[in-house]
Amino acid sequence: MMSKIVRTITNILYSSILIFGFYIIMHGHLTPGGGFQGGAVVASGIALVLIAYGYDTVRNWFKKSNLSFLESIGALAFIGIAFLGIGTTFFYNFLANSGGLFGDPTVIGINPGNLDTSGVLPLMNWAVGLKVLAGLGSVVLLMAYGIRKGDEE
Amino acid sequence: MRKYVLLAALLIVSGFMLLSAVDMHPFGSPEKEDMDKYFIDNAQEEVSANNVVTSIVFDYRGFDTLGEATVLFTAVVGVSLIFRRLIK
Amino acid sequence: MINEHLPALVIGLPLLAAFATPLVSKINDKLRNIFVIGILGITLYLVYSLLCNVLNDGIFVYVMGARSTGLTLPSGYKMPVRIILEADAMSVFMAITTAVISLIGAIYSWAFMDKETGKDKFYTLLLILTAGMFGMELTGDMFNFFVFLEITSIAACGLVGFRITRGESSEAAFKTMVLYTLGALFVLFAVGILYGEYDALNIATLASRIQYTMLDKIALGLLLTGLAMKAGAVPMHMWVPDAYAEAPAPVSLVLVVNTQAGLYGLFRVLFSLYGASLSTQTVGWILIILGVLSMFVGVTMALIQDKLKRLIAYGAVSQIGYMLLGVGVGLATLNTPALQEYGMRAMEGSIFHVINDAMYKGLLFLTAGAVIYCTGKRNLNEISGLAHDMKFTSIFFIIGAGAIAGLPPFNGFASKLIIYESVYKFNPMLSVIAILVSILTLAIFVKIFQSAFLGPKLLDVKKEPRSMVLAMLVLSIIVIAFGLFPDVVVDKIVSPAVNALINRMDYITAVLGG
Amino acid sequence: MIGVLETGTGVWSALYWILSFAVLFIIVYFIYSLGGKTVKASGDKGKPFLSGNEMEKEKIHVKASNMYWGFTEALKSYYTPLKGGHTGNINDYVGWFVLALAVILILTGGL
Amino acid sequence: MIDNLPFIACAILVILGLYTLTFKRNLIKIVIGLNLVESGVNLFLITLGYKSNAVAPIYTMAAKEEMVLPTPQALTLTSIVIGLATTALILSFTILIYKHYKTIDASKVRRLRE
Repeated sequence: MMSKIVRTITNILYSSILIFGFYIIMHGHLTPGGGFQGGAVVASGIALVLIAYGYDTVRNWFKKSNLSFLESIGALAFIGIAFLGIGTTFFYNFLANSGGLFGDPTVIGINPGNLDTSGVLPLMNWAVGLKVLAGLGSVVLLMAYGIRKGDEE
Repeated sequence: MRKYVLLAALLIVSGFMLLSAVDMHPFGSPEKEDMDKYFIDNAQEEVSANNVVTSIVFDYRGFDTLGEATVLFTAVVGVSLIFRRLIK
Repeated sequence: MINEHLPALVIGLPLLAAFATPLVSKINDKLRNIFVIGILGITLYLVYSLLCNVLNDGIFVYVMGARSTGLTLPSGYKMPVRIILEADAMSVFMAITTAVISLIGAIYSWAFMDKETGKDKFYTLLLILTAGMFGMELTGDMFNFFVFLEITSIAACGLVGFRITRGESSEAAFKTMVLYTLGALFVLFAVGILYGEYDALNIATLASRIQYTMLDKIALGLLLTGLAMKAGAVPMHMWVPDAYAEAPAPVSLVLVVNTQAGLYGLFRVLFSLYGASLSTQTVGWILIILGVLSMFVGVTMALIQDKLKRLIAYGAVSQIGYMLLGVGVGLATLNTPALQEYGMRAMEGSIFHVINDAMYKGLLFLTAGAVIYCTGKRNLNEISGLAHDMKFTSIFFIIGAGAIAGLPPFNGFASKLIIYESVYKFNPMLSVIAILVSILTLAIFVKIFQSAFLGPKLLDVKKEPRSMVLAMLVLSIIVIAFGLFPDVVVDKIVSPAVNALINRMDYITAVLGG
Repeated sequence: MIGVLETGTGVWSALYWILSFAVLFIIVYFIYSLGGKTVKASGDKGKPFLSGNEMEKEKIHVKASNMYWGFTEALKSYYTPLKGGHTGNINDYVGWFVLALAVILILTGGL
Repeated sequence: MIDNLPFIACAILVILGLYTLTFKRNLIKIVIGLNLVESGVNLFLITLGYKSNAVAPIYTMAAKEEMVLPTPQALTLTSIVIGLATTALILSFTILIYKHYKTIDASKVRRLRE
């Protein structure tokens, strides 16, 4: 439980950190970044809230069981997308240039970039981003819980 | 005694490390770059993504990324295993 | 359809199951156990069909994410750019060992882990460890090898530290983790050196381009040390007794295969990546010296132990030495006519010893786990006369001890006999040392048998549960069968594996074409 | 012939080994059966003779740490440095690793 | 020699990490030493792919056509995440060791010896 200044600034910053992280995840196939980086940014937001408000308060906001559930879902989505391509090969990018979801062909060479391209990459970015934010967030929460458990004894 | 032996070993290892650093190709001009040239030239047609690094991470070397996600998953499971409650 | 995706499925199925296990175990515990055992059974079947494929029609190449499974070279390019799984006879030999052992470990865990909490995480880590070992053994890409090395390290250390109420297990897990990570980082450094030189990560491509410059020598030294540490060779063996003794028994069983996966990586780097280009005399003698040191130090340290599993773990170190010795002899004679004369035999003996070692040492760890489960004591001084109550376990222990000491007619004798005879032609002194170490091994297991199973009945013990007896029974049946018909195993899977290691050109042309 | 393993210099067959062992066992048992059946190993005769005095069970059992005492005592000069090497200290573990790395680098580096 | 200064810096980082691992007795410092080695290796990887006056391999609004090698960046991303996972697990073990032993001095955390 930090001072009021920290908590106020956290309230202001938290939403923008989340939005920035999700932006990085969403534009992973066009701009620098991707699922891991964006997930790490969001997890840093969770860590900031944890530091500002202390473990006891935050424990009621993010349930560890929900986070681990989310992480399993993300991992399953990732490997599931990989398995979907097994009609051709494992990890085959079956959506690229197919005209369907994220299936537009991109302009060869330097271009402003089109969000609706590059096949399964955005989906994988989302799966990995979900997984990473859940994983890192639960690691931070678990470590806080472990240290507290040491203090109680 | 132990200290000096270990220092000597460290010196030898560091000598070989520095030797490898000096023997490496001059900084900023890789000698062979055919694989990376393939990526830079063909990534846009094959994966249709502007970000070559992302297309390598998720398409060309996607299996590594699966392993990487598995490592993170494993670490989280291990941490939650360590800090589990002993009574149900 | 399913046949052409076998290597990917062998790695992907346990991973998928591992990600699903936390969700499944929310439903029901028994369902979770059945799910895990079923998945491992299916994986064993897949590995078996992969083995049949590879033995029938040569090296199996699988390209991740290409337009067709066999498309190693993209259009107009002379080098592979994607990750390639390359399964030759050696890989599938290791993979079948891994599959059998992890299935038996899962069966054993059903009763052994019954009282513990956190079983869902235990089974998740077990599946991930199995998948990581499959990845290490089937991949054909250096960086991918490093990734799977790290997966096995993290999963293994999480399992070693399972008993969080004991400070010793956390200590063992910490030490093991530090050493594993350090070794893996040096492997990564070597991979970086090779990439910077040749701009390739595929093992076959690197092998076709390698010139054995100074940088390659440094990379060889880093790879050799890191993987020898993973395999638990003296003097980097100190984590082995800690980890094996503190882990739960099924985990010790799987850790045995994990160290052998590190050994496989060592052989793959030496034979397929560098092959004849390196100075085989020097590196062969390095392996031989490591092996002799491991044999002797391991067995003599085992002689003075009082903890049951710690004693068996030091015995495990000395068994790793036999494999290093045989393969070292094979490597030292790689470019000479002596290879056909006895070097091949030595490698056959030590590769045969790998699977034997996994079986009988697994059996011994399982019996030790049964003793600890039934008596609750880890120290040999506190237990006595267990043969009065635990009849099955004592019989299984006799079988395992006879096998590890190289007594006929068990399987340890067959492989050790080949090693003795072929190494004797290379250098008689080494063979004498090997026989002496075998005698000392018998001595240390006589010590366990006398003090734990014989003697007056001091304490009343529980009966061993059925699933543990089943797991031990399967392993001892395998031990006896391999002992009775060693020639079948050697002809069917061992000598193809040795040929796959020695014929480096086949490994390269399978990826790069003619 | 199944069950016969070529070992390079000779052959090894576990089945023949078991067969010969069975034959030997039969011969030995025949000789054993020729012996007199007068001694009844029951009652006091069955007990181990510990120089006449009774001991409780704990004393009879040889503890594991007491076994091979002579061996370890005779090889004290070998075991003392060996035990000294196995300090449970993580720094020493890494130190051994670095030492082995240095030696192997020198050997493979061809210096 | 002098133009290879970045490689030499990576090697020096690795050596510093090894020194920390060998001579520091605090478990937290040992973890820091591991991270030093890992940072050195990651820097080494990322340095391998650099090309003089080239841009990042991303075609969105790129400045010019010549680009640095993309593969080392992907490898470094992977190995960074792996190192993060390793560090998390080791630090958790350190917390547990401190709870059981009430110390993080490596010369006192040695119940398993010989």
